[in-house]
Amino acid sequence: MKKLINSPDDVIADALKGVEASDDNVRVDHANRVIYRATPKEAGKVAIISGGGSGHEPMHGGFVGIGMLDAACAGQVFTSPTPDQMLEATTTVDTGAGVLHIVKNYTGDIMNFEMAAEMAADAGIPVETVVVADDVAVQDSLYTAGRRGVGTTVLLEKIVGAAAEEGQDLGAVKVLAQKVADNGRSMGMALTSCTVPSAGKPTFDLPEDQMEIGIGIHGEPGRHREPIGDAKSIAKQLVDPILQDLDFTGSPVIAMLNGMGGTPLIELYLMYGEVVALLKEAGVEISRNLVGNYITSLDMAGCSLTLVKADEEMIRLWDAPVKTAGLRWGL
Amino acid sequence: MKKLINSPDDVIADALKGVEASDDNVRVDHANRVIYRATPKEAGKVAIISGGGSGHEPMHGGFVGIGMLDAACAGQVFTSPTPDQMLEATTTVDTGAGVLHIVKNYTGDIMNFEMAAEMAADAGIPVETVVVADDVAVQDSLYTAGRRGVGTTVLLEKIVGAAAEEGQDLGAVKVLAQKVADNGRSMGMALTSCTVPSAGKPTFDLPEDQMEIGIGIHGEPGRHREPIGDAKSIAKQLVDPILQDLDFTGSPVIAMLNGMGGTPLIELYLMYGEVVALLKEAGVEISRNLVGNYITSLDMAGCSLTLVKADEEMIRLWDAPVKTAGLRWGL
Amino acid sequence: MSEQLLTLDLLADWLRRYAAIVDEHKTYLTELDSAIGDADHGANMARGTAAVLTHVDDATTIDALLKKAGMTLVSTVGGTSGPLYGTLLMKMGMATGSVVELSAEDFGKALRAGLEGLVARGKTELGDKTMVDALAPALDAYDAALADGSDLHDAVAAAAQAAAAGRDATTPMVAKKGRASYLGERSAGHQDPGATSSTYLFDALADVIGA
Amino acid sequence: MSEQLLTLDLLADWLRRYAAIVDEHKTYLTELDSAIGDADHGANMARGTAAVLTHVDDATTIDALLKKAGMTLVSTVGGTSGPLYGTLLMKMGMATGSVVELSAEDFGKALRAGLEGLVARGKTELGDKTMVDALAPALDAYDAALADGSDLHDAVAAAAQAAAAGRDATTPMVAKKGRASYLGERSAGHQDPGATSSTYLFDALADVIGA
Ligand SMILES: Nc1ncnc2c1ncn2[C@@H]1O[C@H](COP(=O)(O)OP(=O)(O)O)[C@@H](O)[C@H]1O
Ligand SMILES: Nc1ncnc2c1ncn2[C@@H]1O[C@H](COP(=O)(O)OP(=O)(O)O)[C@@H](O)[C@H]1O
Ligand SMILES: [Mg+2]
Ligand SMILES: [Mg+2]
Ligand SMILES: [Mg+2]
Ligand SMILES: [Mg+2]
Repeated sequence: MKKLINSPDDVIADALKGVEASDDNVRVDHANRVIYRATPKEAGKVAIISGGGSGHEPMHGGFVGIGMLDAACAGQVFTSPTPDQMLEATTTVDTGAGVLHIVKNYTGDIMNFEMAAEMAADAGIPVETVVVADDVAVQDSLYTAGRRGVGTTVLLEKIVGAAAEEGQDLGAVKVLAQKVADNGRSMGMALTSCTVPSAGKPTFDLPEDQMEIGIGIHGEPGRHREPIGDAKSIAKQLVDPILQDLDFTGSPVIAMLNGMGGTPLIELYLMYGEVVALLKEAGVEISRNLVGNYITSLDMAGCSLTLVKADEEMIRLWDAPVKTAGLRWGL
Repeated sequence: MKKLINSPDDVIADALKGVEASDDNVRVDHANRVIYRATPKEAGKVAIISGGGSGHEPMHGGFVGIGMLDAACAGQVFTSPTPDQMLEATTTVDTGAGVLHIVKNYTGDIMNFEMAAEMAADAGIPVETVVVADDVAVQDSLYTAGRRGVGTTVLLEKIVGAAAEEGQDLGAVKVLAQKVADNGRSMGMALTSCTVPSAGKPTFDLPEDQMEIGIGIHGEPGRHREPIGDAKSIAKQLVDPILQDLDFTGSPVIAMLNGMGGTPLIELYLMYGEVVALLKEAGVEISRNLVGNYITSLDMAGCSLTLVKADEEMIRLWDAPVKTAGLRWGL
Repeated sequence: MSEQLLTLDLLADWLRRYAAIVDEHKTYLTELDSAIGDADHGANMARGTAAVLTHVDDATTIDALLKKAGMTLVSTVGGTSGPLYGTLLMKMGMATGSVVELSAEDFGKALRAGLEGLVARGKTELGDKTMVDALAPALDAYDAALADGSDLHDAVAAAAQAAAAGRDATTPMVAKKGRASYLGERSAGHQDPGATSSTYLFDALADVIGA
Repeated sequence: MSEQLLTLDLLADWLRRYAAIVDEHKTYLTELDSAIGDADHGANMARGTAAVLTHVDDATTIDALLKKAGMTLVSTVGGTSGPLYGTLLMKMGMATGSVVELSAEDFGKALRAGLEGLVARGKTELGDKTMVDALAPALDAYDAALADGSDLHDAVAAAAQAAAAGRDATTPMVAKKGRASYLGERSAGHQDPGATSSTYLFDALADVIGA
């Protein structure tokens, strides 16, 4: 295993030290492993927290700051954080206007956030939850834990963060969050597996000439594997299942071509070019985009495409100022 | 070789399509492979161009935009662009106030930029050149092509870009550029080799338990290899040679902990934590920092540290607004 | 009715032994989770059970022991197994009352309460390829053995055997819950990690009572 | 004085043959560059010489042929070898004048002018482990052969042999120029890629004149 770490057990604690040292937008509670905004939000505004297993950086800690999250809970690598962490974060960030929990649809995340929300409700804090379940690679939702929450999470945190920042109340923020979640779709692929530090070797073996289509963000194997194709055909395998699942024509669309952690930017640009060409053919008009590493899977090589069907209001909120380590504009 | 490409021959052309589609800050001249600002600078301001082999994204194309570069010439992977490209870019961006060429110290880059500068001078365009040669891994400059130009280039492009944006003249911009170049030092290491698309296999073999210390950004083997150490000891191997080469105490310092393209952000944060601890011990005070992928080497796993000894003026220019795909704040 | 009692000390030993077995098999558990999950089940369980160890000496009643162990799992494991194993032990503790020894029957009732809590939290059914596929048959076997007049020793042995059989039966199953479900048909042919770590609960109990 | 002449057609064939040899060996050149450089020399030279091919038919004089070839290399290769090989051919073209055939002696003078341009551009000395270590001995051997009364055929054969020997001699050298110099002592033991591609210039010439 080739990693820049001290020991598998210390990865999260050590990385949080670096986050604290580098990111002016945040302060770090090391005991609880929560990343908070350096300057808390003004009283009366809805607060937003998220969290999940580590290994997906910059998500979520890199999205804490003005215009986006108020706090992010860092779990162990690929392991949902615990209810204690979320309760601590919820209690700390609440300004009286309530707290939105942004949860990705995994059994562990759902259960831990659920327990935290129950405890927060007990403590008298109004909590709403939005669950992101946007991964079209998971087909038969009836026979599975449901679609995984992946790329839409990033775009949702930005849009909903802007709404909270401008003072929308908890009900409105929750409705908006659900709307973004309902209108987001993602699809991913991998050229290589990632290696979980405590496991010490790749989660799955992928021969030199094979790729895995329909992967998530935890090194779960995908839906199937096949020989590595060219960028054009890979782009098609990302675009087609998304467009089959939701009609993206006739509305502005926000697109994200995301790297899984080990993919060089030159390849992401190249893939984005192919994706845009296919979307244009299909009559889909991209209004805003991100190309880069936003929701990663440790050192996995590969990429994912996320489309969110937006409206003018969502685009306005997208364009609103944001100041975090992972996304920044207007400030 | 596992890459998201169509064919090794088309990598640059295809990636430039993605750059054009994704980055509002730029327009792309595909024939000449030059990335220009979408909106040219106002007349009377010094223009700045850079360029080099591709495979280092976001450098340089991702640094074209307000407050940074006016144009970037994209060479083949790891191959300096040609004088034709640089001449075309120089002619196009000149507003009458002259053009600064930012060149990294490699034999090829030096010669190609030199030929372009000769031709531009012939055409009556005042050109100044700054050569970045900051890689302390190259020790005996007398017996080599001199130190390689690496991470300082990124910080220089930002600082000098701000100076040009606020209207400083060519002489002043050149003096400032030289000052940044003189005060920057870098040191890099790799856990894996990169794979050049046209070569189809890793440039060097590195056993599973070995790392390469003192690498550049072209997959050139480093100064020596040794068993992979923990993050603390690797940080020391980056910090020590830099501090031995220049005294960084008593001045504000801008630090960049840079990923080589295949390194997950969680590891870069972790390394930054270790680096900061060592610098603190050594009495070096970091005023500004970047942690992420800024000057990469395709899919190489590893990192580099760059320190620039700054002054109040350099920090002021660092903080000035910048709007590019790779660096953005204040706009 | 069985004469043997499960004492506070014995149950503390049970948790200690469970932690030891998990630690011993953590690489194996992670390997199972690599095939159809995300390669963390061994690390998750080892971290949680190690944290439980730091508290087992403190408890003076069985309910305190089990509730504290459950809460510790919830707050140190995270992921899927944290809330599920945590709920199992917390609900067990809530069912026992503040006692220092339990009859075999009452222990069985506590286990049943724990399992019901776990199933409610996880919304699982038998055959979904989860830890429930080891736990449920184990509890059934335990209850049946006691009803047939077996002593604790034999009931635990029967439970351990049924857990192992249930665990083995997960191999051909197509997962319908948890991370393995994303694989669809590709999840068949792999043993479920959670069913494996659940089986260790009964192995540990058998070890400490000498079954 | 040698009787044979190097015609425009023959020199066009020379460039064609050079392109073919480079293309055939591009993987090898890149492998050599992987060991002590950045793994692009084969791709660089293949791209450049392929571009040269598209123009060789157009030229009606030798100086036009060589200058155009040189400019094409400069504007399509980039890197270190683009300006250097480009300068070599451009300076050769400038030295020949607007002719359609050259004596062996005049060709030698043109080569010498080309080499001087290359050395001036690259600021290299003999022994730096660069293409100059193949080119310089080859030119010396060529001139010496002609001075000794050899014909073109034998002079080119001597040049090719000297180039190969010069190329081989780069292996033990510690590089002082170019990317290989960063390796310090570790550059020793590897043959220089540029010296290798330079040797092909003389192999190609020998091929087309039947030497
Ligand atoms: N809904 C569920 N109910 C009960 N057990 C479940 C459920 N989902 C998953 N599991 C169990 O959890 C195990 C995985 O645990 P673990 O790897 O620690 O969590 P995660 O999947 O969050 O990484 C599976 O092997 C399975 O036995
Ligand atoms: N200063 C120099 N003068 C002459 N030849 C040089 C010089 N520096 C490098 N070379 C030659 O260039 C070759 C490398 O060319 P190439 O790989 O195409 O360029 P780059 O090093 O820019 O990738 C080396 O093998 C060497 O022969
Ligand atoms: Mg997990
Ligand atoms: Mg090169
Ligand atoms: Mg798991
Ligand atoms: Mg090279």
